[in-house]
Amino acid sequence: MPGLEDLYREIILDHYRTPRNRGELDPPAVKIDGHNPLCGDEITVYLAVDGTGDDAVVTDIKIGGQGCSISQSSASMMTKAVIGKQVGEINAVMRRFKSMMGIDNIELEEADSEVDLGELEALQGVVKFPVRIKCAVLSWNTLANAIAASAASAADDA
Amino acid sequence: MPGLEDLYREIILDHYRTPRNRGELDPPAVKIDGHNPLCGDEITVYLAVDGTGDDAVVTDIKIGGQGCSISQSSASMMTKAVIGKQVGEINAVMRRFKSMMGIDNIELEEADSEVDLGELEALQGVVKFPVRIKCAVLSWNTLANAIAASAASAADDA
Amino acid sequence: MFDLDAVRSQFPLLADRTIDDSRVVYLDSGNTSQKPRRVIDAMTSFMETSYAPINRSSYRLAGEATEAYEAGRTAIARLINAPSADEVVFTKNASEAMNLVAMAWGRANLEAGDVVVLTEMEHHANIVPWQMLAQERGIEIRWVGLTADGQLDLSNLDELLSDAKVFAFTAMSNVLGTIPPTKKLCAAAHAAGALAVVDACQFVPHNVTDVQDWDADLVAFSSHKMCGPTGIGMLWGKMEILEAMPPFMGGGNMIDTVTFDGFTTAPVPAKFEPGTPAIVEAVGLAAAVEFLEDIGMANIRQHEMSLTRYALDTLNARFGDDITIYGPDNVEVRGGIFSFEFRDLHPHDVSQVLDEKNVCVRAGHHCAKPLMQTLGVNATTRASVYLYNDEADIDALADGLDGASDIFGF
Amino acid sequence: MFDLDAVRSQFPLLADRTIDDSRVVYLDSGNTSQKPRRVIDAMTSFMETSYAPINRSSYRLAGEATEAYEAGRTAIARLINAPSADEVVFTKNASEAMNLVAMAWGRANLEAGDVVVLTEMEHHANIVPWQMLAQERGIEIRWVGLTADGQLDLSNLDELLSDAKVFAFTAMSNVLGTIPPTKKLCAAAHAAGALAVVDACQFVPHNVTDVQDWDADLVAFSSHKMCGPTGIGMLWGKMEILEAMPPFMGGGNMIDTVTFDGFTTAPVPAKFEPGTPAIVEAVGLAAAVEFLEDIGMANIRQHEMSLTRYALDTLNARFGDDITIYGPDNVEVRGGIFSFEFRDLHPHDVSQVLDEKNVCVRAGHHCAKPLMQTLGVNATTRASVYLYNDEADIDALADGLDGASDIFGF
Ligand SMILES: Cc1ncc(COP(=O)(O)O)c(C=O)c1O
Ligand SMILES: Cc1ncc(COP(=O)(O)O)c(C=O)c1O
Repeated sequence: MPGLEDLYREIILDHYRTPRNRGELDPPAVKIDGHNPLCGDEITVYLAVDGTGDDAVVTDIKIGGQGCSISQSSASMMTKAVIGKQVGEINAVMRRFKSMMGIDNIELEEADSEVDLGELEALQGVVKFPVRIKCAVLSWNTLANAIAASAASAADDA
Repeated sequence: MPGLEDLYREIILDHYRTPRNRGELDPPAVKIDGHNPLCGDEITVYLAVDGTGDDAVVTDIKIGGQGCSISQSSASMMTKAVIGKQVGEINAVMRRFKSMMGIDNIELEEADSEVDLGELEALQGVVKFPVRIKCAVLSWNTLANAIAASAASAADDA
Repeated sequence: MFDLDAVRSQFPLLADRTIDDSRVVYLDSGNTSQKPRRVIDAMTSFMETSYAPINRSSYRLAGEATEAYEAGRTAIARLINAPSADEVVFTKNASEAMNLVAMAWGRANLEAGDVVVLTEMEHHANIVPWQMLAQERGIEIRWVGLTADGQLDLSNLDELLSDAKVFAFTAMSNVLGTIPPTKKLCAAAHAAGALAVVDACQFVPHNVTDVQDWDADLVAFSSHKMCGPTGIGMLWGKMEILEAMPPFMGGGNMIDTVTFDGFTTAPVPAKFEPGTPAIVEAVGLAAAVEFLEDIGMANIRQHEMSLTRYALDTLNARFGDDITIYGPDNVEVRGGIFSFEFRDLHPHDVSQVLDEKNVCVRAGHHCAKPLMQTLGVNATTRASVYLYNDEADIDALADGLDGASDIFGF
Repeated sequence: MFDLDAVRSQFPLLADRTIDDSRVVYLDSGNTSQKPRRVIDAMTSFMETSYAPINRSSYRLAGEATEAYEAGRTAIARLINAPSADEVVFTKNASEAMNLVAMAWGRANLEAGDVVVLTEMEHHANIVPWQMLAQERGIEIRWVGLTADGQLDLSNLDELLSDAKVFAFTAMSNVLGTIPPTKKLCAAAHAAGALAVVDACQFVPHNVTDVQDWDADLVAFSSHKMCGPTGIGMLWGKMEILEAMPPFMGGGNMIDTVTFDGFTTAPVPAKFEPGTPAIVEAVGLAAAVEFLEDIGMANIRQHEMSLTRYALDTLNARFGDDITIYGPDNVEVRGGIFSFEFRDLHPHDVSQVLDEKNVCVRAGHHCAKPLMQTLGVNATTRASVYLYNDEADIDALADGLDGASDIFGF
C-alpha cells in the first residue's frame, strides 16, 4: 500500500487546517453546491466573474461547506489557483489537474502541457488512493458548474 | 425415474383420446375458465347446479379448452365423478383427490377416508412427476371456482 | 470455428451431470443458459477473497469491489459496442429493464391516446408493462402482424408507426427464432419520430451486437441467457435519453442528496440503481462476457446457423408432415430456436416423453401468449440451442420424438 | 454461546484474505456481510450440477431447480415465522421491496393529502420511494423525531399518526444501531388505521424475528446483509394485503393470462416476480438461513450484545471526550452499529487511516442524509459488527484510531 504520507503531504494538511478563501459572496456572484454522495462531502462555490467567454476573469471566489482533508485542501488550493485568472486559463488548469488525477475522458489541448499546477501538484499522491480522487475533484467540478452558471447569467443579462 | 407407464395408464389415455362430456352449456349454467400458466393449458368448466349449499346437485357439466393428456383426462374423469352428485360429496372427492396428489394444505375430514375415487385412482402415478400435478388438479380447481360461482349466483337470485 | 468439445467441457452440468446414468441433452437455452466454469469460478473466488460493498465505503477492499463491479459494466459496453460504459444500467433481469422503460420513460413521456407499437411476436416482458401503462393512462397499443412464415409483416409499418411515440420490438423471437431487421426498424421508428426500444434478450447471447449500428435508443437483455449469473440484467440507452428520464425506483445510491423535503438524483447509471446491486453477479457477468469474446460472437453465430440448418433439415426429413416447425426456414433470418407441433401430441406430453430420454425442452406458451393466439395454438414444444450444443443433441431430440408415438399411438 | 473461531473459519475472506500481509478486520457488516463457505458452496454446486429454469419448463432438471428456488422461500418464511412461504416475495434487494410497497400499494391506496409517517432515522430506501410518490400525487410525509440518545421520540406519536394511512419505520437503525419497539409501533399504526411497514434490513440478520408477533403488515429485508448472496431481497406481507395489491412490474411469470387486450395476474408471490428471478441466489440464501439457524439467531444476538457492550466501553474508556458515539448506551435497545465522531477528524480521513491498518469501516452519510441533518453532521464514521467479529476487532479499531491523531496533529 502506498504510505499515508503520499496522501497527507504537509502542504495539504496546511490547507486543510487553514483553508484559504472560506466564506460567501453576495449576488450577483453565483453560488453552486456540489456533493460527493459517497462520503457526504458538501461544497459550495461562490464565484464572481467579470466579462464573458474565455477572456472573462474570476475576480473573486469563496468556499463553503464541509468535507474531508482532501476535498477541503483541494478546494482551498483551487481558490488560490483561479483567483484573478481568465476562464480560458482556468479551464486549462482544470484539464491538467483532472488528467493528473487519472480521469481519462479529459481531452488535453496542446498548450496544456505548459500549464504549471504549482501547489496543486501536492495532490498527485491521491491517484494512488482511487476512492479519494472524487474528493480531490469535487471542488473543480463544482467550479466548472459555477463558471457555466456565470456564463449563462451573463448571457441572460445581455 | 418412475417409468412413463406409471403416468400414462391405459385408462388415462382412453379418456384423453375420447374425452367424456366435452362441450358447452347455456346459461344459467355457470362458465369458468382456468389456466395453467406453466404450460398454457386452458380449461373451461360449464356447470349446472340445482339447489343450494352442500345438498345442491350437479345436474350437468361440460368441459371446453385445450390441454395435455393429464389435464384433459383428469377433466374427463372428473365429469364422470361429479355428475348427479351433491356438492358436499363432490367436495369430499375433491379433498381426497388433492390429497392423493400430494397437495399438503388439504384438511381431510373424517368421512373422507370412505370416499371411493374410482377411475380417478389411475391418476395416482402423477405424484411421481411433480410438474404434472398442476395439470391433474387444474380441472378440479376450476370446478371449485364454478361451484362457488353457482352458489353466488344462487344467492343473488334468492 | 471453435472446438466444441473443449467448449462443452467447460460447462460442468453438461460435462458431468447425469440423470438415470445418462448425460443431459440441454435444449432449453432460449429459457436460460448453462454456466461455464469460468463464470462459476469468478463468482466463487470473488466471494472468497474480495467481497465488499461498492460505491459506499472507502477502504481498499471496497474500492477493489467497486472496480470489479464496474468491470461488469465495461464488459457489457464492449460486447454491444456502446459508446460509454456509463450508459449500461444494471437491473435484476431484462424484465425489470423493460419495466424501467415503460414506467420511467413512459410515465414521463406518454399521455392518454399516445401510441406504442409492439409486434405480435413479443415476449410478455415487452407487452405487460405497456398494458399496465395503458390501464394507468390510456395509451393505445398497436401490433405489427406476422407473415405466414413467422417474420414481421412490415407492409403497413409506416401506417402503424404514424404518430407513434414508441416502437418496442424483439431483436429475435424467443418462440419463432425470427431475427427481424433491427437496424431498419430503428430507422423506421425514428423516421416516425418514435423511440426505438429493442428487446435484445435472445439476440445478444447469440450474435454480434452493435447498438450504435442499430441506432437503437434503449436496449434490454439478461445475463442468465448469455452464460452469466442469474439476478442481473441490463438496460443500455443513449446517454441523453437516460439523462432525461426520471428515476424508476428510489433509495440509496441513486441519489445526489436527500433532505426531509425531497431528493435529487445521482448521475446515470447510478440514478437507476437503487440499493445494493448484484455485485457478485456483475463479477460473474464480466467473466461470461470474456468467455464469449474468447470464443467470438461471430463464431457462435456461425455455429448456431449451421446447427439450425441441421436441425430444420433433420426434423423435417425424419417427420415430414408429422412435424410443423414455426418460423422462417432461412437461417440468415433466424436463430436456433425451434417451436413445433408434433403429431397432434400436446407439448407437455412431448416434453414428458423427451424428458425420459434426458432431452430438456420447454413446453408451453413461452411467455408469448398473444403470439400463441396468432399461431392458433395454446402451446408449442420448443427446443433451443447454444454454443455448447451439437448435431448429436438434435439427433437425440429426433430419436426422443420417435418414441413419443409409441406411447400415445397417434 | 458459539465457537467464534469455528464460525470465523467458515468465512474464507476473513480467514484467509490478507492485504499487506495482514488479515482484514471487517467492521462494515451493516453495509453488507461476508459470505460463509456453505453459501458459496451451495451456489457453486447448484450451478455445476442443477442449474435450470424455474416455473416454466417441465423436465426433471427444471422441476428440481424450481424446488431449490422455492426452498429459499421456505427458509425465509421459517426464519421470520411467516404463516406461509407464499407470503415471501423475492425482489432484487430491500430497496426494490420498499419501492414495491410505495409504488404498488401506495399508488393503489394513497391520494393527494394522504399521510405517510416515517422516522428521522430512516434509510433512503424508506424515504425516497415515498418522496417520489409525494411528487407524483402530493401525499404528505410526517416524521417521528429522535430523543437526545438517538431513540425514537414517541411522545407525539399518536398525533403524528392521526389520519395516517401508512407508518413505515426501521426495526433497527443502520446509523445509530437503535432498535425501536417494533411490536408497539405496529400496534400504534393499526390503532390509527395505518398500514405498518417495517424496514427490517438491519434487524433480521442479527435478531430473532417474528413477523406474526410484531403483527406487521409488510416487512422488507435483504439477503446480502445476512450472509446470503447479493442480487436478492425479500418483501414479506400478510397474504390478504399482498393479494389486494396490484402488481409492481409486468412480464413473464407474474401473469395468469395475456391477450392482445390485457392481462390478468398470477397468484401471490408470482404476481410480484416478473421475469427470471435470482435462482442461484435463492439457493444460496437458503444455505445462509440454514447457516444462521444452526448457530441460532438468539445466540447471534447474545454475542453481538456483549460485543456491543465491549465496544462502547472500550472506545469511551480509551478516548473519553475525544469520541462521540451516537445512539443509546443500553445494549437492550441497540445493535452492533457504532457511528461516531472522532477528534474533529473528517470520517473519510478516519476511514483512510484505519484502512492502512486493514480496519474496514464506512465513512459517510450511510444513506441516511436526513438523519445526518438531525445529528447536525454531514457524515460519521461507522463500525458495525456481525457474528464473526470479536473483541480483538474492536481493539484493532481503537488502536487504529489512536494512530489517526499522529497524522493530523489535532
Ligand atoms: C436500514 C436499511 N434499509 C434499507 C437498506 C437497503 O438495502 P439494500 O441496499 O439491500 O436494498 C439498508 C442497507 O443499506 C439498510 O441498512
Ligand atoms: C425475448 C425475451 N424478452 C424478455 C425476456 C425476459 O427476460 P428475463 O426473464 O431475464 O427478465 C425473455 C426471456 O424469457 C425473452 O426471451
